[in-house]
Amino acid sequence: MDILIDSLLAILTIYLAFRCMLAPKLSKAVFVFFAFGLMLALAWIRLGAVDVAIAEAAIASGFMGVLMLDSLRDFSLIFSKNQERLEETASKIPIKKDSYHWTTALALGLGLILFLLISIQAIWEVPQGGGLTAIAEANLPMSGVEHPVTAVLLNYRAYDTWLEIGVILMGLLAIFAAGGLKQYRKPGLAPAQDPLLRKTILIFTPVLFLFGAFLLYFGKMGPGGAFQAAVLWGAIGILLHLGGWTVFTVIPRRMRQILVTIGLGFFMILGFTQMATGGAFFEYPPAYAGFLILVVETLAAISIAAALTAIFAFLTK
Amino acid sequence: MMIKEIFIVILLVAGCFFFLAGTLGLLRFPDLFSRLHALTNADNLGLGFIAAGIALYIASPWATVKIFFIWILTLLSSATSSYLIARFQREQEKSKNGEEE
Amino acid sequence: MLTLKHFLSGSVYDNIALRLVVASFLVKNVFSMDAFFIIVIIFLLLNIGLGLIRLWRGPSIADRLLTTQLFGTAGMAILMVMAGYLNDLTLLNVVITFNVLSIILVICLVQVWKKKKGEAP
Amino acid sequence: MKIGTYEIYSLTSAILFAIGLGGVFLAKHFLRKIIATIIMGAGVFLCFVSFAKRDALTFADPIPHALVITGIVVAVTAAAFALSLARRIHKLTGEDTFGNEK
Amino acid sequence: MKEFPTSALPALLVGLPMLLATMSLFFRVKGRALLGVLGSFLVGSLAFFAFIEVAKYGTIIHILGGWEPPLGILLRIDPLAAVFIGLTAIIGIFISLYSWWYFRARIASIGRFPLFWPLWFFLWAGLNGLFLSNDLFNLYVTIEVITICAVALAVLSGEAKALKAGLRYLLAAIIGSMAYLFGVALIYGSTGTLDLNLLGEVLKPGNTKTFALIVITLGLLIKKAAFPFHFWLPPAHSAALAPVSALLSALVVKGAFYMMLRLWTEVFEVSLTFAAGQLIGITGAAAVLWGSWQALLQTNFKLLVAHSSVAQMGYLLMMFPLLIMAPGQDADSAEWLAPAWTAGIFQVMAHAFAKASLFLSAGIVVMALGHDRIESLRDLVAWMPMTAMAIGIAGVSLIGLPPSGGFLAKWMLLKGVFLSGQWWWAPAILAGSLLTAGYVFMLLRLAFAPARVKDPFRPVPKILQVCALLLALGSFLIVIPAENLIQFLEGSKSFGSGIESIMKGGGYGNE
Repeated sequence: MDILIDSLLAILTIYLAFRCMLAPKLSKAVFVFFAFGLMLALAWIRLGAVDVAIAEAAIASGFMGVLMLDSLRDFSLIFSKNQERLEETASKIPIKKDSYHWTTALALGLGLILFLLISIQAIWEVPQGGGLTAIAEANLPMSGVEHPVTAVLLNYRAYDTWLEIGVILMGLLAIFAAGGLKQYRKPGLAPAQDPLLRKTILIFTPVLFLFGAFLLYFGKMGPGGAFQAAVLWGAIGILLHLGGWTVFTVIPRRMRQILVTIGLGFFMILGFTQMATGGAFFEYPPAYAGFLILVVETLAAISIAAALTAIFAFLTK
Repeated sequence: MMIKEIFIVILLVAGCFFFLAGTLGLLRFPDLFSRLHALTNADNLGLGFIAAGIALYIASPWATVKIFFIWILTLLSSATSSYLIARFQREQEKSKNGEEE
Repeated sequence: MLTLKHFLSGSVYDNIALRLVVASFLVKNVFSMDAFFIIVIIFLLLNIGLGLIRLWRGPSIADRLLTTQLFGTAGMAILMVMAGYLNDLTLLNVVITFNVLSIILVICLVQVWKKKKGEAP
Repeated sequence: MKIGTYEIYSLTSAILFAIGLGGVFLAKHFLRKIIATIIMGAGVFLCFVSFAKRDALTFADPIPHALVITGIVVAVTAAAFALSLARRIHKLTGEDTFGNEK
Repeated sequence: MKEFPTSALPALLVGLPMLLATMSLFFRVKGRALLGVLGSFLVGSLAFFAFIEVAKYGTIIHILGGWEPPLGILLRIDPLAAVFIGLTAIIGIFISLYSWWYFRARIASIGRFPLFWPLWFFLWAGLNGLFLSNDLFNLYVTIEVITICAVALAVLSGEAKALKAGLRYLLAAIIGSMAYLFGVALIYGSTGTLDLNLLGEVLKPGNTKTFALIVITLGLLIKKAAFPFHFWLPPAHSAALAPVSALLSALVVKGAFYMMLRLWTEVFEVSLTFAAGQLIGITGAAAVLWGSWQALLQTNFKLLVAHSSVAQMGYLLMMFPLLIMAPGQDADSAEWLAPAWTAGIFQVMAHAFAKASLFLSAGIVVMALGHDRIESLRDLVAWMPMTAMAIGIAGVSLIGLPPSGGFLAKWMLLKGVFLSGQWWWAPAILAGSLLTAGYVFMLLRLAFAPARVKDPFRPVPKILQVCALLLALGSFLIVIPAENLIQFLEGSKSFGSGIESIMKGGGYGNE
């Protein structure tokens, strides 16, 4: 019976991805993409990856959704050449349809189908590798946490996670580089006039914070952890920015810098300290492993949240 | 046991019914405001029924609290969001920029 | 037609008892909660599929956003039923994640898309 | 031939990857190209996690889950960067495709 | 992996640039530049120290977090990695010095260059991480670090042209890394490990592996701008600022090449057929011919140099067919492997030096003239003799005239080609050299030609010219320690190893 759910979900996912690429209008594509994100989150659940599902849910309906909606607005406007000034709301102007000469389309389509068939055959024949479940489980008591995914992320493969926290910081810098730093100082969105809107934002702020903190702490023993919490906390910043409280531009520069770098920096300094005392990079002393992982996760979540807020605040200018 | 299961079944079926009603409303009603009305009401009710059914099925106090929390939050957010969408649409229609594309 | 005689002879009780036995047999062996959950999940998924029509037709951006709200709610319902079906309480955390973030798209639409003509982007 | 959860999702992953790949090359609008890269990434991650499901013992293999979370973060950062570039180009020149240069 | 000495060096080589990048965020413009230059010397000396340690002890490893593979990640610095790290360090120091003066000279015009320093150090950390990595997924993370930093640096000028080129670069790179990751997923699914050393042992030939090899190779070919996928490189490299172009051309594209070399010789040895190598060789030869020809047609200096990068990267690809034995050949007795490897390594080094020098010179020219049209190079010799000399020397190395590093690389490649009997690569190599000579001499002829109209040359700091000249000289100087370097490299497991074709002896599938 399970197979019914799975196949329906798979068909919906594929259909949505396909429609997303073929939608004649950009706005359709974007909204179909949101639905695709939801289906994907359900697929993660079906595959038993609750951590990934939380991350996907947070990203698809949180961060990426907002960025996409915002960009959609941007792309349906027309800017005069070489001027950063809005000319008119171009909702009447159709977005160019993607059209190709039929020979090109046919050749590319055939190539893709060939690639697809080969890849399906390859995937079909993947031998049973066994994975690393057994080793991961055996070392779990020494890792300081009870949830294997958190153990992998923050202990066994902490190096990857460290680089990943770095990647978010680099992404922020990259977005600054693309946009020009000067823009950053412009005023943000107009403050929300609607009292209900303001109230809603203010109600949701503590809810998001508390649930993020819960996920962060719960990551020790179950699905959750730094990244999921970070997206929720980042959503606070995004919400506040949407409501006109430009938190990230208001706080002093030094504070901003500390917020954005503290996750990466603390993780790194912890690693260096361990090396100085004779351990390996990212090796935790077993007695404090659980505590240190929690601290690292908290600081990483703060940094990522700040970076996501900054990305959003910067992009909506 | 059986009585409980019957209750769960009834609650879930009711939830499904309301979801279907909401979706049909979304599809069949002529303009955004009536769609908004149909969808938000029916969906919240449907989610409430399903939540109640599942809470009954799981029967753990912590989960019940969570599910209740989910439902309250949904009520809050969907009420707000339907209000916001409606107001947004009205403003858009007022300024004649409403028709997209 | 039921008469007093039937009640006195007790045959009707037999009959009801028999019915109860049959019903409980059916519930226990043919009807299972898992199968029911799967049917509910599939129903809700099809519901989402129906909603896609509105997503496709539009016509305004608000309609599309409304449809994604429906998807969000139906997705939450599916996740809850799955939590019952898989007996995994951690799925409720996924539901809450969807829940607390569902409002953000609406607020984004309302705040970002309302920028008026001539306003600095 | 047994068809189970793993088989269905691993096939889905291959199809998603192909759709995304086609989309990046064939779609013209920047935003759609970026969405296509995300779909491609979704295919890859689905592939990873479906292997975790297949090789599950008492619990599913945690390594792919962790890798996928890392991968999603990296992919989203790259996508956000691409979005910012695309929007900046649109703002500066009004263009939303690469045009005929390619 | 127990037999190798453990040291903190590999972790420091990634950690230090990362720390410097994070620290530099807290400084303002001038402090960042100062920290950048000092930091580059610091990282450079660390790299030098690592080089010496490797020469002394051989391969050095660092087990991150104390978790052994396959569960954990292992950093490994072997002679091959040490050479790449050392190359990065030398070129990095020169480019840092150059950028300091370059940005000081241009600081008044545009105010966002302070981002150069943190991004460059993040890029450095990524490059070092890539060279040290011994884990398939970690390689993915490091190439993403490199990609994001490289694209961010490429769009630093903020012009629409650079942004467009950058977006195209980014999209191509994302496709490349996703294709790579797809292959990684398949490999993990079929073996349950990500560690390169373990993979080399447990990976069985089969459809899965072949497909994984294909997608990984395709992904890396996109990332290193091999022939059909080179479309993103020339605009991105030519539209960037001068020091950034130098970084991208000299170091970033080498990252994907290094990965490909590692994966082909250490992980996929038993899946490769002779035909696969030939295919890669053909794309390489096509890149050499097409890139050189395009370079000859360009009228802009930077575009010319960027197209020349496509061509020179093609030479690197022509090393791969030589590594794969034809059916019936034995990898142990193949005497062309050493020349082929030497050619590859020296081509990497010579091209890195020469191309960095050329891009830096292009930056000087742009700074002096305000544009980079080639016809304005007239009378360059009189105005900026050092830059003219740098262009000449670097150009000679690109052509492959003795006694340059480029000559050594091309000579060894030719030697390998003839020894292996795959003579059909020789015409492409020679034609590429001739075409290269064409565009280099075109540049030099203009540089020596008297100016018809005196374009106003603005004064350029001498130190910039010195940097470019020293880098150009570097492409000659690498020949001097060539013998020792080869000896040093032979300590690496993969250096000089060949790949036996699976056609031999009925294939490995029976095992």
